[in-house]
Amino acid sequence: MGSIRQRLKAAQNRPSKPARYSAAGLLVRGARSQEWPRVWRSHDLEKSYDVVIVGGGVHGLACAYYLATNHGITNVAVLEKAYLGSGGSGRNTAIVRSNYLTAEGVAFYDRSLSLYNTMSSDLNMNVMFSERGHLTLAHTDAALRTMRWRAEVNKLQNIESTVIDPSEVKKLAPSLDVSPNTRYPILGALHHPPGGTIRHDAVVWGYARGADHRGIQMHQQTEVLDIMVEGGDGPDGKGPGGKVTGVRTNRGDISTPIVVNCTAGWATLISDMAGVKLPITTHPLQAAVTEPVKVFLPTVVVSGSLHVYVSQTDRGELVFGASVDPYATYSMKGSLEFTEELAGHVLELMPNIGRMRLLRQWAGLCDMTPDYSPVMGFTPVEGFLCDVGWGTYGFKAGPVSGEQMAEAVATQRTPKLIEPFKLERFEKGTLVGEKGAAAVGH
Amino acid sequence: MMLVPCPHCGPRNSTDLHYVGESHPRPSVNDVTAEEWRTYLYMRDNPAGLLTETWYCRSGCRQYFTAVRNTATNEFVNHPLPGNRAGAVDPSFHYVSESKTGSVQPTIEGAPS
Amino acid sequence: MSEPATFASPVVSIPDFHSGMGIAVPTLRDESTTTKMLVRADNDSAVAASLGVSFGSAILKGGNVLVAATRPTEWLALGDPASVAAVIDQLVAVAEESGNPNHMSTVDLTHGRALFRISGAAAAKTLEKVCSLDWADNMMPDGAVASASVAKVTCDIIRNNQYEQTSYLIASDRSSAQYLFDAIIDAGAEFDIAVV
Amino acid sequence: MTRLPRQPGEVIDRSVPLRFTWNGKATTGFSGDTIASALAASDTRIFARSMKYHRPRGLLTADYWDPNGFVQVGDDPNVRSGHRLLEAGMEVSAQNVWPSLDFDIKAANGLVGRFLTAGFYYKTFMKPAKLWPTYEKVLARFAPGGTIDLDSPHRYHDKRYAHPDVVVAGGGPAGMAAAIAAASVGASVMLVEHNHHLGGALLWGTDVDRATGARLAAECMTSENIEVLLDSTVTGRYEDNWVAIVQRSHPIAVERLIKARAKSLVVAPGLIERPYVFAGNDKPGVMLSGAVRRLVNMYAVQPGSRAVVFTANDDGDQTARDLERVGIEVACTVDARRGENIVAAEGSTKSVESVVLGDGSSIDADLLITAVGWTAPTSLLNLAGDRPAYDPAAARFFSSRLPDNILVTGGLAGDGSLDELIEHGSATGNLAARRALVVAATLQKLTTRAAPLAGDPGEVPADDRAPLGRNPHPELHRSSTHGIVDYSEDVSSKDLFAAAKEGYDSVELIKRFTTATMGPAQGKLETVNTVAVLAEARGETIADVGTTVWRPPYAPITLGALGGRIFEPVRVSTVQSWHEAHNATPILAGQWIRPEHYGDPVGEVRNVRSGVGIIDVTPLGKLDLQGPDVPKLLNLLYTNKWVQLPIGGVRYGVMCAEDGVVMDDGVTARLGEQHYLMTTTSSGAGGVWEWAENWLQTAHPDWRVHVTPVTTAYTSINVAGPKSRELVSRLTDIDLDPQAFAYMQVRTGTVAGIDKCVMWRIGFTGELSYELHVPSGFGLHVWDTLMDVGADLGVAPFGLEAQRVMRLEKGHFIVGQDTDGLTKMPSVGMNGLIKLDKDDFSGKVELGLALDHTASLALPRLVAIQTTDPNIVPEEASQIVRAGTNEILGRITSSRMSPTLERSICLGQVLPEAAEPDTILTVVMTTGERITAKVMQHHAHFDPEGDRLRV
Repeated sequence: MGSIRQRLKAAQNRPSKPARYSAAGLLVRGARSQEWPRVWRSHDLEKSYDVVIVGGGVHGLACAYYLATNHGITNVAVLEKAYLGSGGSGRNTAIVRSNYLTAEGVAFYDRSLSLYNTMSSDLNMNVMFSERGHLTLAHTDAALRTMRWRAEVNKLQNIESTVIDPSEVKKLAPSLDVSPNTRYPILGALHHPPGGTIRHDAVVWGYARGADHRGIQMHQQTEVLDIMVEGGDGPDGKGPGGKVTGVRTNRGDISTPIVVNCTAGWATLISDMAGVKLPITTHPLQAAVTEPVKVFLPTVVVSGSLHVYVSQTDRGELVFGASVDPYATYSMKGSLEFTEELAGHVLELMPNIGRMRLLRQWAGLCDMTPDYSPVMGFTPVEGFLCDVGWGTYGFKAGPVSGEQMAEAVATQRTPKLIEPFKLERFEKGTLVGEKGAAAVGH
Repeated sequence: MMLVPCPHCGPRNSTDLHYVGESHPRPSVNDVTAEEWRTYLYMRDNPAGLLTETWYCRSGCRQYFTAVRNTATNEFVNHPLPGNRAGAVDPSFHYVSESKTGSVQPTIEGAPS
Repeated sequence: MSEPATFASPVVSIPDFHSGMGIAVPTLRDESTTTKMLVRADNDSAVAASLGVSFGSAILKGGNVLVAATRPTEWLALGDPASVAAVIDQLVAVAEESGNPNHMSTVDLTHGRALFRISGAAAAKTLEKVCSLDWADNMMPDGAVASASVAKVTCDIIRNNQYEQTSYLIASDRSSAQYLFDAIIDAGAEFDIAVV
Repeated sequence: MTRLPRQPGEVIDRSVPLRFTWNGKATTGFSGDTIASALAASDTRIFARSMKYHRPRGLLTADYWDPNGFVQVGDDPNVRSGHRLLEAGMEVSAQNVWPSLDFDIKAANGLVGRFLTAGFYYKTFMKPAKLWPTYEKVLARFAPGGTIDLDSPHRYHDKRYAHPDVVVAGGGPAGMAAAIAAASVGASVMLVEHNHHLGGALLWGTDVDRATGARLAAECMTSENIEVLLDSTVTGRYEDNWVAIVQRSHPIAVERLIKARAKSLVVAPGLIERPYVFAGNDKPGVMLSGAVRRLVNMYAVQPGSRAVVFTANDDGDQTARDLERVGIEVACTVDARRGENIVAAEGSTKSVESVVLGDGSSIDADLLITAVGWTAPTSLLNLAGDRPAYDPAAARFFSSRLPDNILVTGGLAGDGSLDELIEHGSATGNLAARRALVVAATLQKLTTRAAPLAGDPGEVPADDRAPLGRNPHPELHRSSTHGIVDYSEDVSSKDLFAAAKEGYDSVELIKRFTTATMGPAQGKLETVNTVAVLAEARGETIADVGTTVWRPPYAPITLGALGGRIFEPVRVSTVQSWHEAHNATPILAGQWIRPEHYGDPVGEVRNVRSGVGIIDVTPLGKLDLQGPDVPKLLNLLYTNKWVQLPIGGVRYGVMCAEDGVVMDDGVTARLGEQHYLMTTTSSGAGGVWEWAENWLQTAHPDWRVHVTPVTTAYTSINVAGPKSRELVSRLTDIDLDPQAFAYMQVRTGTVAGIDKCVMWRIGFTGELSYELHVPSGFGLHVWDTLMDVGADLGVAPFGLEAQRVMRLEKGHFIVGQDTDGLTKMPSVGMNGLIKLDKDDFSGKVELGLALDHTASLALPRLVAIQTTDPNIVPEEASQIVRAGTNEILGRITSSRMSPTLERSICLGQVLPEAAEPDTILTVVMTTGERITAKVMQHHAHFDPEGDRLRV
């Protein structure tokens, strides 16, 4: 451990002079027809790094960014097999909130939300955080009870979260049918004013730009083929008891003492390379968007019973999501039945928008765990850390996960905020209770 | 919509079935350690390749069966067997899914092919 | 005491609608009062052999009992009470004779299932609006038995032509019967479905 | 523009004029017109304004994909005016204009366009942070698109399934030939044409083209094996050729979704003409050759008076000939094949006035037509995993790898004369059919219920088609000037250059950063030019850059069509009609509709406690279990022991999942030597059945047990209250003497004249009660009889709410309410029911670990709780905290005012430290107020000894 920490401390910091984004900058450059500098640079792969982060999505990039900003560790490579943000980071429905069910969950996501709140100025990139409020509808007494449970837990942690009645729901989202005679009557909702949406790609680019300015290298089109581990119990010296020595990629080998796995749906494929078993299965999560119409839905609406969530972008498109596909697969082909169920359920909620047209559907891969909570921190292989198991919550947790994982890497200790999410909990049988609220999704 | 080869009904739409998940032999409950038991309960192989898994033909014959599917292509590679027995990969398995006849591998766009 | 008890059908309301009653018009009939006896036995048992029909097919037994193999190890016998009872008695005798009566059991589902009959040239066209099965003659020939979702209710379906006319029997859980009846009528409205 | 004299290929019916309004102004068109052609014929030149700069826009393609042709029709937003047929009385208006089409305030954006580069919003509006919501509202004003009318009725939509041998996507010459060829070898074919007529490009072609098209179309329409679907689109091709077809014109539904399991899919959508990028390319009057030929030949509309034609292919040449034929002056034909070029369209913002050519000369014209090549709409192929490859010689993409069940023909496959295209289509249809018949035979062979297959399905036929050639075509994407690349999104080639230089230099990144190709046409017009400009910026070729992935649907589909007729099954008991007639307040419980109460739940409780009440508990899950090994199964499913249950006995049990979490509970009765009846919770009925089958089929296939769900075979009626014995005794032959029929026993017999009833003595309510399970066909009769014969006893129905109150008085937990997804069995206070000395049962290992002293200490406990102030009822889910802090110790899971005890009663989950009897708890009310409450000795608030049950 000592050697790792010393190396991390000795990490060089290579600041660069970034061009600040601002209205004035737009005017000046516009007037002079001057170009903006590259948002991030490309590099040759070096022989060794202090830290290698696998996965160039929000989690990996945030981890890199906070390693540099909070801990001065910059000899870091982020390896991305496609382009930055090509996985779940660019495929999610960009909803953020902190109204979780468990105290652990609330504390964690609240930190994430506060990082999102100041992100535009922190990263000097407008991530267009739209704090438009978040409604989780209840169609049954049981769901209403769960909403109240969440609200009460939230209130005790000073999170704005209240259960409201159908007439208040109608005021916040006039397009919803709150009449009592529908198949799924809206009996009330959990209202979470701080929740909202954000421009997911901007979060990716903002972290990448910030990391680049601080000397961290992002390598796109760089696929990890193997992780070198010595001294472990398993075949080839991998597995528990082993120690990470390097990474093999399609662009060459790298030696490194620390590998952080931030690969969401591909998490087990990467952890298999180190000989670490995970309680994760990969399921696609599909989403869809309609053609734009003039804005009529001012808030985020979620219905757990109907497995749907919807928000309207500033461009006027409705963005929809649902629950993960029923069977494990790495295929992201998407399905017709997803759009059928989705449309049927949306029309139960908003019967008057049948004329809107679905424009595009897509899928991302989710890393589902048995308790709908992540697997974070150290593993039985020294130097191999995980930030995975996010399921459908990964985007919301991006900033705080990066921050906490960076702290874990830098201090070689598990930060308190992620203590409940350690891999060991599965062996001990102490699962996190977020499962209680899992049925209500986003 | 994927066609799933039910050993009793024949090919069925995947929405007719319920996916149970990865098949693992259940340890003997009387001499298992906590660690072994929880590995059985929670840990998964989750390969991007051949996966032995259990399905339940919910809208059809209501039978459980064990199939082997390539999770990268969603191709079934043998005639599933009833119950929890898994058959070996059968190269002569003649099935109607297209992945059998084409060599289409899923990739993420923008990734090196 | 109230009125003498009569079997109450699960279909309590028949929607008021106009029907053209043309020759190609599909017809829907509520046959829920039919006696429905479920027989369970191993596939390799003497009972199964005596039933003479395996999963996916139906045959007529004893002249007027339709025996449909609705699942591996499961058969549904449909008919009038006496005829069904006769068939069951005969099976019980076969089971006892085989020396392994434990291999057979029966459950009376007369009250547990609704039974509809949809007939006519456009019956399949109506059903393809509510069910994903392939209704082509080679895929669902006369005597074929399938289980499938019909308007999201899992049903046993038997192709059982009558008078050389295409006809299907649909058995569902009793509690969903009214919903299912309405859903089929709505699907068939396009073809002027008639309730008979 | 005005209407030309009658054209030989026109599809309008001049004898049927149709009146409609355009922005409120009365206008007229003809039957057969599209909205766009009718508007164009009535001199409309500006159809819309662009999204960002609000520049006036006119028709570009005059078809479905026209990015400038979006209009609002009544309450229908984003209608494709180039596609939608005109109807009498339509109220058509322009979208995205304020205050009007001709005078648009937001057009001022155009003046500051140089500052509003793509993605500008990422770089500004950050400070002051407080103002971002205001900025956001302003940005939202620029949202394009029409308006949703929230009072618009929900229209009738429909769906159907289909199982054709061959689906042909596209009714042009190759598609029609494919359909005819497939049908001729006996395949069933669905021919799907996006437009309103079969024929594709032949419709606006030469006399020979039209004659050939008409002949093929007639053959398709009359073939018995071909179902022709017009104004319909194959919107997606999903796994195993699950093909989605949207039928836009259908007599019974606004839109109908067809889900077809195609054995072969023939993809023949033709090609989509591509715009050219140059300065002024979005001025009204700049049109693609296809637009002009459609307008002139199909709709007899004069698109301008003096034209410049920039052509790189036969279509451009033919356009010039068409114009000359109808007397429109062609001022100049600029031929790209001779190296000629155009560099700018000049004029006012509202119209082209002149065209600047590559040599610097300028020609006056009000119409500039470009014919620079095509985009191959490979969307359906992408969905099958294809990665189209770019052929620079032909200047377009071609498919590279496809599964056998997809075949490509027509322009997507290559070029050729009309005869060659038809021949290729024919060969494709034939191959598709032969392959389909192999798949059909395979399906038939594999499907158990199907007719036996004579012979073997055979091998999938190899592709024996002679391939189409590829005509050389110049690569024309951008001139030397910058212009619009994505019309819908207002993205220019300059924006793309800037974005690429800034580092958004892969096709996916540039798409995300600039939003190019993200608009309603989803790249049909824009993708190739976007890729070309990016390649240029990177100094690479189009092949190097590659293309973006087309995502479904191929064309947008309404939510109504996707939702279809919504199937939401509901379940009711036989007694439901009685409940409705007696003013029961319904409650939805899963699929079940049940009576919550009949007006006075408190009165209902009192009536049961003091007299007798009846409740319809039909949804209670019931499983018939038969066979010699039933006790083994019960031992496995429940945590307690079942081997010695006598005939006539009833026992309670809890089921746990393998992780020890409580999943269901209920009672099981032994009716006979090998015959048992199990009850489950209402919501657990399906799950427990599948759980039992799972164990039997996968773990113990040798056990002889038959499980049959009989939930609705019985109408279940619980008769509860001190007078229940009196009531039931009046209509049964079963001996109700407490010695003969004790608590937790079962009997079968006659009730109200109905044979084969099952009756057991249990007591969820805590009162003497008999639960009757009556064959459902007679359920209403028995219910009526109970009400009749019990009138003098004061019998009254009670609903779910009264039952909930009474079970809470008795401290019975409800799975899923008082337990949650992590509640292991030791938490519910029933450790006595966990029998670890059994050989095996579900959850045994985890429960063994949980019962271990240290582990069990950490588990929360379910306890009965009473508030200090008996009049305060904390809401369910109120939190229990450590006094003076916000540290959560537990929560109230159930609470009610008890009419029997006349005080508030609760159940709650608390940590072990707060679970001891008499512990004083702090409960946080939902108002924030903190109250105190006490942990009780027993779960039961009322009659903890159960004396009332056993009388």
